[in-house]
Amino acid sequence: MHDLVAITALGGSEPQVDTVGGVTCREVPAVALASVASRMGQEASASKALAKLIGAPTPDVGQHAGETITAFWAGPDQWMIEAPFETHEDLADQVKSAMGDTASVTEQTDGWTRFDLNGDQIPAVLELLCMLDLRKFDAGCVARCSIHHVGCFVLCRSPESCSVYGPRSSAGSLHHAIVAAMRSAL
Amino acid sequence: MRYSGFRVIKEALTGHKGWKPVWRDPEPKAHYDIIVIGGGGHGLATAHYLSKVYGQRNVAVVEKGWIGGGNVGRNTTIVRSNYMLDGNEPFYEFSMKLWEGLEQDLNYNAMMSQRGIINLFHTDGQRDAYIRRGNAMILNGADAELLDADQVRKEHPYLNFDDARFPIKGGLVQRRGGTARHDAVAWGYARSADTHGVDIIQNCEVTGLRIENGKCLGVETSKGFIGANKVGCAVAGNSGRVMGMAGMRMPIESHVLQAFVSEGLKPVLPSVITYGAGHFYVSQSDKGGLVFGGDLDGYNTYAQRGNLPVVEDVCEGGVSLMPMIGRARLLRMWGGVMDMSMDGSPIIDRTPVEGLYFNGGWCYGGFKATPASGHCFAHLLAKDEPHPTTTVYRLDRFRTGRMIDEKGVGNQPNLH
Amino acid sequence: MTQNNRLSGGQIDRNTTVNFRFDNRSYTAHPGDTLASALLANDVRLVGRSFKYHRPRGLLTAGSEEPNGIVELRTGNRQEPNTRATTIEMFEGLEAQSQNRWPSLKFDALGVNDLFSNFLSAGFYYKTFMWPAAFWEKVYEPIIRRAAGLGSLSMEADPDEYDKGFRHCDLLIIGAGPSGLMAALTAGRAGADVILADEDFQFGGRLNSETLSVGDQSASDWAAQAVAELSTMPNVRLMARTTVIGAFDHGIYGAVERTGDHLPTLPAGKPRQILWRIYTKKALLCAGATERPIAFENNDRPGIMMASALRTYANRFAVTASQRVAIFTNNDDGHRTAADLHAKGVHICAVIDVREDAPVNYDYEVLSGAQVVNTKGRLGLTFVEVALPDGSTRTLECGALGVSGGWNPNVHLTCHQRGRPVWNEDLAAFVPGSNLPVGLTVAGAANGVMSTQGALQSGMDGAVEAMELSGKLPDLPEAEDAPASQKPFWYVEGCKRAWLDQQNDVTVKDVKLSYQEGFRSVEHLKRYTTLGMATDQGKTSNISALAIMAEVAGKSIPETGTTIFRPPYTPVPISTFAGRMKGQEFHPTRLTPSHYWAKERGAVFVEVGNWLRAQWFPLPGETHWRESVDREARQTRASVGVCDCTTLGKIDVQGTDAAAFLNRVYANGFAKLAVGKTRYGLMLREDGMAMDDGTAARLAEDHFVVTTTTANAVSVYRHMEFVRQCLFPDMDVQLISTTESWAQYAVAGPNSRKLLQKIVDPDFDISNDAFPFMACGNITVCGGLRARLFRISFSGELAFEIAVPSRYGDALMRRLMTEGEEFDVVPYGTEALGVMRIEKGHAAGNELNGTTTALNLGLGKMVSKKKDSIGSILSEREALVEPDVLRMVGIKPVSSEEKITAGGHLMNSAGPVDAAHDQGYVTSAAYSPILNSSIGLGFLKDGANRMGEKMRLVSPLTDLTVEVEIVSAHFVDPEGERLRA
Amino acid sequence: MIINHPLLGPRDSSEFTYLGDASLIDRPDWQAENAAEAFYEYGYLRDNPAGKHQELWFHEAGDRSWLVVTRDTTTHEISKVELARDLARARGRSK
Repeated sequence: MHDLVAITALGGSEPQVDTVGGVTCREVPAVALASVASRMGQEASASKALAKLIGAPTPDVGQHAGETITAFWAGPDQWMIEAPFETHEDLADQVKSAMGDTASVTEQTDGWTRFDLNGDQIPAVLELLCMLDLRKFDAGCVARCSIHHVGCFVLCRSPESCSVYGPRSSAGSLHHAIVAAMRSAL
Repeated sequence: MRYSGFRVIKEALTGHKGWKPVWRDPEPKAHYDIIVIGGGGHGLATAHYLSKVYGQRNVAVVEKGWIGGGNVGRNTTIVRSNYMLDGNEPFYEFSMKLWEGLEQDLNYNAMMSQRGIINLFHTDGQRDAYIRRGNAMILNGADAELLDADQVRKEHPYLNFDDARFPIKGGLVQRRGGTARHDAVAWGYARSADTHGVDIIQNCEVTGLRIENGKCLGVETSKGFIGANKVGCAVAGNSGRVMGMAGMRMPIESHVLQAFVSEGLKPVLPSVITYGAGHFYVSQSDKGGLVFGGDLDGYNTYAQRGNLPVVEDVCEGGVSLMPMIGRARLLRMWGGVMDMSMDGSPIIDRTPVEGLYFNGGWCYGGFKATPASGHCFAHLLAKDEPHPTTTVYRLDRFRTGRMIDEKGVGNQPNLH
Repeated sequence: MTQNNRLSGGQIDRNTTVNFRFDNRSYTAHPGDTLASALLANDVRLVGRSFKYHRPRGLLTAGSEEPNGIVELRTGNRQEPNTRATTIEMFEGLEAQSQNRWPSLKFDALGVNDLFSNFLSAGFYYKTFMWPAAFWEKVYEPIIRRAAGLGSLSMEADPDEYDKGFRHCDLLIIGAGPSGLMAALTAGRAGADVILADEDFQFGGRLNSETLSVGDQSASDWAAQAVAELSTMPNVRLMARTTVIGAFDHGIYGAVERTGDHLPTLPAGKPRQILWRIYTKKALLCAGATERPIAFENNDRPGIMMASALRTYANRFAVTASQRVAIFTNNDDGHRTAADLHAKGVHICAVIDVREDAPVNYDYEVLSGAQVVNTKGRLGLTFVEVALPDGSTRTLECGALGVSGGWNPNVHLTCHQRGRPVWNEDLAAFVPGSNLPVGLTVAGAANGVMSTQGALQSGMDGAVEAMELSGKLPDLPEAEDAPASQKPFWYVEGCKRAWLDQQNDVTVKDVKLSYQEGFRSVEHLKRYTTLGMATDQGKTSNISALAIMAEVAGKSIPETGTTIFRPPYTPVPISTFAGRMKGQEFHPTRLTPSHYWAKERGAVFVEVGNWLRAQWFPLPGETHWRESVDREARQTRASVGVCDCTTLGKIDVQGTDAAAFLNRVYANGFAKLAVGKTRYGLMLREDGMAMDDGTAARLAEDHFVVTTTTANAVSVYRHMEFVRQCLFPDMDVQLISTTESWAQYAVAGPNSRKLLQKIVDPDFDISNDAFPFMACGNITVCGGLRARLFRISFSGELAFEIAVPSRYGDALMRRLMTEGEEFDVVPYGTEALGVMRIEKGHAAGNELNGTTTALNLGLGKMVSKKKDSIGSILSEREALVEPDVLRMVGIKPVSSEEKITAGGHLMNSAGPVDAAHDQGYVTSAAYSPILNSSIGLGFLKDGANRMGEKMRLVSPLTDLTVEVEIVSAHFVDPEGERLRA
Repeated sequence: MIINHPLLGPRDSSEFTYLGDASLIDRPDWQAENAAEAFYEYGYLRDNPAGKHQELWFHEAGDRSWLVVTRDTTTHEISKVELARDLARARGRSK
């Protein structure tokens, strides 16, 4: 086992947590990510392999699905795979072996930083951040969008819980935007 | 009628009864030596120089709406000659010199105000490019000054020096740059051209170009056919439409550029200021409004209006650069349609059709070019050869690879 | 001071008294007041000065159309110029100042302009100030500028926060008057997803200003009840204090919610205003109508107001502008004002009605067929002179005159996409035309339906139509449904100084002069006279001026033209459009994986796009940046240095056609690159100019990692997707950015391999034989961490780039520093990086400036002619391959004491120094600590054949001329022996 | 503006980056005899119509699809949105 110590995207040794008026924003570093893109002409078999990997039907446009290993739609015939970091640090290798030649797989774990929002007034926060139509953004939905000029994925996990993925290098700006919106809206 | 302070006083004392229309409202003749399509700044300036400098008296300007209603009436009024490339700087400096004598030439006060323009830079790379540009300006006989951050701060202490995401490192100044009262430029040229016998025909839309055997014989208009020996097209913004009538595809796209004015404020800005780290430039008008703008909306359009994302982008730049304008209110927004050319530089040239001449592709630099554009287009129309400062503004330069690309963004018009 | 002009009733909270100051005098008011109503309550009629003549100005209206009552609100860095007193919601401690006057509002020195007004006619400045020529700039203009403007800015940064947000709805209802409320009730009860927005702090619109009843309730009670019901509906969102400012493409509306303007101070973290982008399926404009004035001689004195405004002040705010009021009207509505005021105990001097058949009244005098021909009162109205039909005149003593010239529908938003309103002869007003923004319909007074009953019906119909509702509809309450009678009447014959645009001082006379001088198009009129250009955007003046122009021209109004409106509906603070994107938050900040470590080391950072990169790492005792940079470069070349190059774009290219794809994208060949090898790649734009350069490493047969420059990471990715999706859609290739995933460090210098060998796990042999120049591969470091290693060099030294997952980047950098101590390892920043790349003659951003070809860059041979690649054909155009095209060269001063300046131009050693003799320019310059000399890169005509030539480098801008020698761009190790070591 | 993405539904145009006329899909054959002239016209000449315009937009802040949008340049009305890849194939482009 190597002896290098990781830091979170916000630069801490522990994830940052902020709570404002009943909504909590939590930095989540403990997630491994890999992207999957079907090879030309292999879309069907890739989809099948992916479904098997996540133990659920391959998510459709704008959806996410899965249990321990989950997948969310990222583009035409492209998905992002999420799994716990502890157990899946080598997620890209695991996914590649599951997908075989049906798809291109790329490690994305540290390309992204994740903030989870929990609470009952998430829409009031999100409407200050991104242009998603929150009326139609139910559990299971995912969308890529821009938050204060930072390109993000937003996942709705339940009415009281969502995840925001942003590029790791912009974690500070993204975090600032989210917390400012929480203070403004709540 | 000659305008003067004396005249103003005399009229004031006699109930202003003596003022005459600034231009006549003639019916079109059957035939002219030269017809200029487009009663905007460039078309009217062309008519002025044709009649006054090049002795052409049988000239008409045809305008589909009211004169001065195109981009000369909807720009941010900036006059400057701070270009970098050999093709551009001599032409714009020629224009600057014409601006400097414009009021006397026209007997009309277009309120040319040489209060200076500063282009700010925020990185070493930008600084190097501005040094190259400033040197090119001086080598072409124009004026330029380089200021470091402290000097900028001294002249513009209200800029954001404390909390800037992209700190100001200095600026390139052209003291002779400034602004002019845009509508008055059109009116002054119209008045002078009219005085010299040019027919200015408003509400006369060109609906076709009569071309036979490769030669242009005149224009079909909403007021009937008007014959001409030569037809000059100066309709920037609509060049695609009008030249399309001659069956020509142009190296031009039409895009909208929005502009904004604030409510009137007591004087705050001493000069024109251009932000180097965002899309924002601004000056203050004689009436006190902050006149500002930024980038194109970015999509092809002929609609003289834009959308919110660009409004926001411009204001984000503005408040970042000068946070003290934040509580000033934006009063009005509007859009002008630009001829965006493939290298960001204009075209003044003959066309493959004999007797048909083209002036366009001004991107958003058309206003400051108005005098030189008119002068040089008049030269081309009168003498059938390009004015020395416009020999490079060729229509075929893209075929031969002689682009004049100040920004270096290539053949994508919305990036220029 | 007591509130002498308070009446009974009203919708103010009399139980609470608040204090405010105007022009440094203290007054009291009640919650529910506006600053305007509070001033009137305290008998303050004079509130400002006009723009040009500095005429005394009082309030004209009670709404956002106000041209006169504009003040500087608040103090210090929150000072807010040109704020309409009619829209300022009263709060405790409010402070306001009048503006555009000196030394005081009552005595304004520039009031002298008024005496010379005859000389200051429309457009006078175009005709004079030209002699002598130099005087305009030096004398005249400065005087004009000093007099310009209205309110003043504090010149301090705006301290408040602003938010921007997004809302979606099926139906946006703009305006919560009778039609808007009824539309909201109709759509809301049917379950539609509705947003109801109104600029006022209280919903109800004119219902709050009237004594009418709706159903069996008073109008304001009905409005309150409707609001109460709407607020219980989960599908309806009520947005008060929210002005819909613009109708943009495809049903997007801009709206400004003033969340904090009514508060004495903002709570921490809360915004002053929010800019909402409202995405709608349908929108219903229920914006009501604006009363228009009648022009007559001296119609601009404080106390002369719109009749409906007097009514609003009386009924809603329980205030009268004076105890003695006269009304001047051409329609029935003016009489309603008289009746309401009378009922509140205000003395009505007379109602002056231009109509012969004016309705009679027994409570006060009605002068039928009469006109106001003049007024008196320097700082406020004292007398009104009335011409009676029999030719006699009568003088009325009054402190306020209510004027009603009819109503203009508020069609503004219908024009925002350049739709033109149409003239309605019956109403004598413009109503919305047919070319409305898609999805927008209009109801109520905004659509020319002027009665209350009509507005309710119209609002309901509008909702039904927009939402395609069927089934049971709400019962419509009974309300006033009187036919509106009026006689079009724009101005009193013979008047001269009769104001149209009261803020900009445009009079009837100016309109006539404009016509006389040929400015006859409406647009010419506006531009020549400045009509409608003031802060009120001509809401009360444009139509009257147009009507007068029509009359002068002897044409009908439709023949004369229409005038359209542009966004925003009312002026919006620039800060509101900026939102949070200002100061440090203007753009997101991107931090490199070694950022926190670099900060600990005291690095100086520089903005590179949105990235912050370490520029250099000063050591104690170093006083000038050059000392640090020279040390970093020297030490790297002497031993080993480490630089964070994570910011370079990285794109994962996979698929069976990956190699074929890169072969198209790069000008040079990639098809035959071996697995485990890296190659330098030059990317051209289709126009043949160099777009970007970088490397592509082949990690597997079907897997490449492409690097881009930091600046072009986004545009190169977009370009590659264009090539993939639009040009070669059947290629099996997949792209994804991995820039952020990997912390990537350049480890450069003769000891770089030795340093890396200490951290690379022993399974991996990185000796020169096993891992030669341009090798690449997956490895592990520090006991098993997955990593990538590339043997590439930007500095020209033996060098590697090593990448680990970003979260370990910080730890890896620290490890490299500790393991490197024995080699005297040095971290270096972008400055030393730049020095070394110039020494090595590598082109970078300054050279890849978008106008340079591969040939210019000395890379012409890289452009393969044996394959199809982007840009190859157009790079061959005649002017791009002429013999004397610019070529990249090295430049050094003949005397090593001298300095090369980037941006300088190259001139022959003798001959003129001017643009015509320009030979080229310098793109990059640096001091080379290895060569002990300033050096530069640049482009020179026919440069490849001019090695050794002596030239002059001139920079007149920085007052510099230096004798230089043209040399190879490869100053250091031109044979490339070091990087292969 | 709102672009009705064929996969994602209505999205604000600010999420997209504009390129230009969809004729940029029709890249000429590099080996054709008149390749120089064809590439010049492809690179530089535009119909620039006042009316319906087929144009390329990239969903930069979205799914990274290139779209071909048919939009009226006088009214901004969008009548059709297609995946550029589909259109490119339909126009005969392959590898």
